[in-house]
Amino acid sequence: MIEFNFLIPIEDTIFLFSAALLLISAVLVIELRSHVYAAFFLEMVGLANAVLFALQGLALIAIFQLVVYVGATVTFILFSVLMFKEAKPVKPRFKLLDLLIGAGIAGLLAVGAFSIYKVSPTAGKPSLDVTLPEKIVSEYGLALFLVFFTLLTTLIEALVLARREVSS
Amino acid sequence: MGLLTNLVDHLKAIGTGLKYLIPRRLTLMYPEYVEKLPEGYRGYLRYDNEKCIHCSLCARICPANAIKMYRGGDKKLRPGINYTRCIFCGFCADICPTGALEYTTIQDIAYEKLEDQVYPPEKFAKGVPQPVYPEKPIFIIAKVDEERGLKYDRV
Amino acid sequence: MYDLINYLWETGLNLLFSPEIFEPLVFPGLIAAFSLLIVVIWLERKIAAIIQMRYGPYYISRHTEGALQLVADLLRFLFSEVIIPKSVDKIAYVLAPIILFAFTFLPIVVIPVSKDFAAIDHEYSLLIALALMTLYSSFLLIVSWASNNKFSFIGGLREGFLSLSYEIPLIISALSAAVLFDSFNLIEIVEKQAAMGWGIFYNPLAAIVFLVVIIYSTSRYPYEIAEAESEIVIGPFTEYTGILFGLGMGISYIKLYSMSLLYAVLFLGGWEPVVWPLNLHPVLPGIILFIKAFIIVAFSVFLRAVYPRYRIDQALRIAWWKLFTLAFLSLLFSYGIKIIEVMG
Amino acid sequence: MINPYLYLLISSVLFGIGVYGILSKRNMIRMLLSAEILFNSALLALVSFTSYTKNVYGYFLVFLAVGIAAAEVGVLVSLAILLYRRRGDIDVMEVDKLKG
Repeated sequence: MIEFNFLIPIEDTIFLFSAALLLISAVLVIELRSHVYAAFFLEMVGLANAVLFALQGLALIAIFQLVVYVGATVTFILFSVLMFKEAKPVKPRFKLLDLLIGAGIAGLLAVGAFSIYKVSPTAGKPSLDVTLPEKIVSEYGLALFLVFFTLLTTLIEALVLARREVSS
Repeated sequence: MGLLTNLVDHLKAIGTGLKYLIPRRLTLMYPEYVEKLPEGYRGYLRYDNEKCIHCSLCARICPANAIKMYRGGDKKLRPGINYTRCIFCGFCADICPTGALEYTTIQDIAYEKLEDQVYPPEKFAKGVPQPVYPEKPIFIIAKVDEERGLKYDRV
Repeated sequence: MYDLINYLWETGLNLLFSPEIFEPLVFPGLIAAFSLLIVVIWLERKIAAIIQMRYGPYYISRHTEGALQLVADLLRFLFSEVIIPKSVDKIAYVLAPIILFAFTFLPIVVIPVSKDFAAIDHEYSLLIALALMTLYSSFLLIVSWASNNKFSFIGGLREGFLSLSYEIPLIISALSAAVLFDSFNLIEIVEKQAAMGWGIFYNPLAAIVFLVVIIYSTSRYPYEIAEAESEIVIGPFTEYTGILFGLGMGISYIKLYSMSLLYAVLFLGGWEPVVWPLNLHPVLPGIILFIKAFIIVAFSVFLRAVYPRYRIDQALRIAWWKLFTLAFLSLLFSYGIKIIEVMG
Repeated sequence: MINPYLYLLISSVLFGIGVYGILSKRNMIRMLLSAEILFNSALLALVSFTSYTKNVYGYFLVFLAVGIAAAEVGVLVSLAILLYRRRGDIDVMEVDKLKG
């Protein structure tokens, strides 16, 4: 094994890259005309988000996000969107107000987060990642069961809804 | 228990596949090996100009309209054949009252152009076209075998 | 001057043989995968031909029964023109198969070759491999949509249906192996198997389910529904030509290869047993892993000659009723074994 | 080590984008996608807080959130499919005309 001495800080590069991917894909999700592309870029949002989770040291959450959210949920959305016809072109509305509202909320959140959050870099990775599986099974078994139950019931609900034939 | 019998069935299918994994090929490697066809095979037709009595029965019986009668220089009707239409049913050879039309066992002939396959009476009478092989082929005969179904023997 | 060359040579060699470079690029990564691709596609055609009493590929390199057929095919793919039809979505049409190929390839990087030789040695490496495998279907959907062709679209929708149903048994049966060996780390799982015995003997149910899911998800024969040749040409890759089509044809085989590697690690004892000539270098045990994976791959392609194709509703019913329940049962089975171990 | 505040900043910007999307679009699918962006931003904030405080409860919250979101998406998409089947259109401004 040899040690790599990177000239560029690798972690910062990954962070910048995935943050840029996240924000650009989010804008594309909203602004692209094609629904399929929008769903695809939602997948990119989920992917970049998972990378950001992993960067913060929460590998298990990142994997869970990748499997459940990106792998299953967004694929399901993409799959369903493929079945719709392409949207007919709508005439552009006046959207500056919405833009201002969005920007205002974002600013408020950022300022609020800044005031709550005492900016002091923490050192080291969280060590609780190792104990998590045991803790889930031992202490939060009921919650886990409830999540599975909810998932299953909503899945069945979704299937029933989608299967129902149009009566008229 | 349906699941268990299902599994057994799948295993049986895979076992059958494994059993056939020993090479016992039926395919003929064609240009190197050529099958010698048995008597009575309905291949390309041989036309005998001398025996023909110009009755045009062959053209009438032909179900694919492959045979057409041409009036030659001697004002007599003679058959010509179009092999793009011929279905090699052999009706013409069967109905021919004098045996001027006969089957041959030749069947593997390649043409460059579609027009080459039309045989007016003069060309038809010249004889059957012969197949061309890239090298000298090994002739073999197909035989029915009790175990394998089909077997090839060298001539 | 000589010193400089020597230094560069040594660092270069070190860099090449460091796991981070060697594993994705050479073995079991790109080069090994490509050579396996060439051998396996030839083997698939040859096995199907032999079972159906034919010859199969023969005329290119007659002395080796046409083993170089796929090299010739690959050359033809490389040099034939890539035609981009007018009606396709050009960016997605060109980029999606390439990205799909890259994503199909990624899980191999996580899979360790031996105890001291892994590109990524993470405590959740099994889960990372599974998570990367689940990304396959959405890119395939994009590929099928971008072609703007009836057949590729139907193929993509079929793959979507199948992927929603095979992912759950895949993850659960892999997790039951993780429960059995009490670890998510692939290296640790193999170490435990070296001590206890192979996973397939402890939990045959999970092994069977995982094997069926491998065949299911890489569209090998009884489940060759997404690229059913006789119904929808070649599924999502109908509109593709040239090297892009070559990529598309290889993708399912690469996926088969990566899943087979995972199967060998989880259930067939990975690179164990490490005998004499193999312990000289940490890469060498990978040969055993490769052989085990190759057997799985060869078995999967052999099924082409055995089975006809399921209809999509039959395949979905199998996935949701049988595989799903069997996967859950295998998870319970693993927990049972753990309980017996703790008690005894 | 990246300043943890950066993650929150990204999350806020993402939330703003999501709000803009949900306000400006009238297509149901597009609104659903915007809502998913909102969900992603909330998740990112939750994760960065968890990573900062190293509190194990944050983990469970994130797990539950991802799981429930997956379920919710299933229901919403099938509602959209149902709507599409009935009306041949997925414009939310037209839904109030739905009868029967």
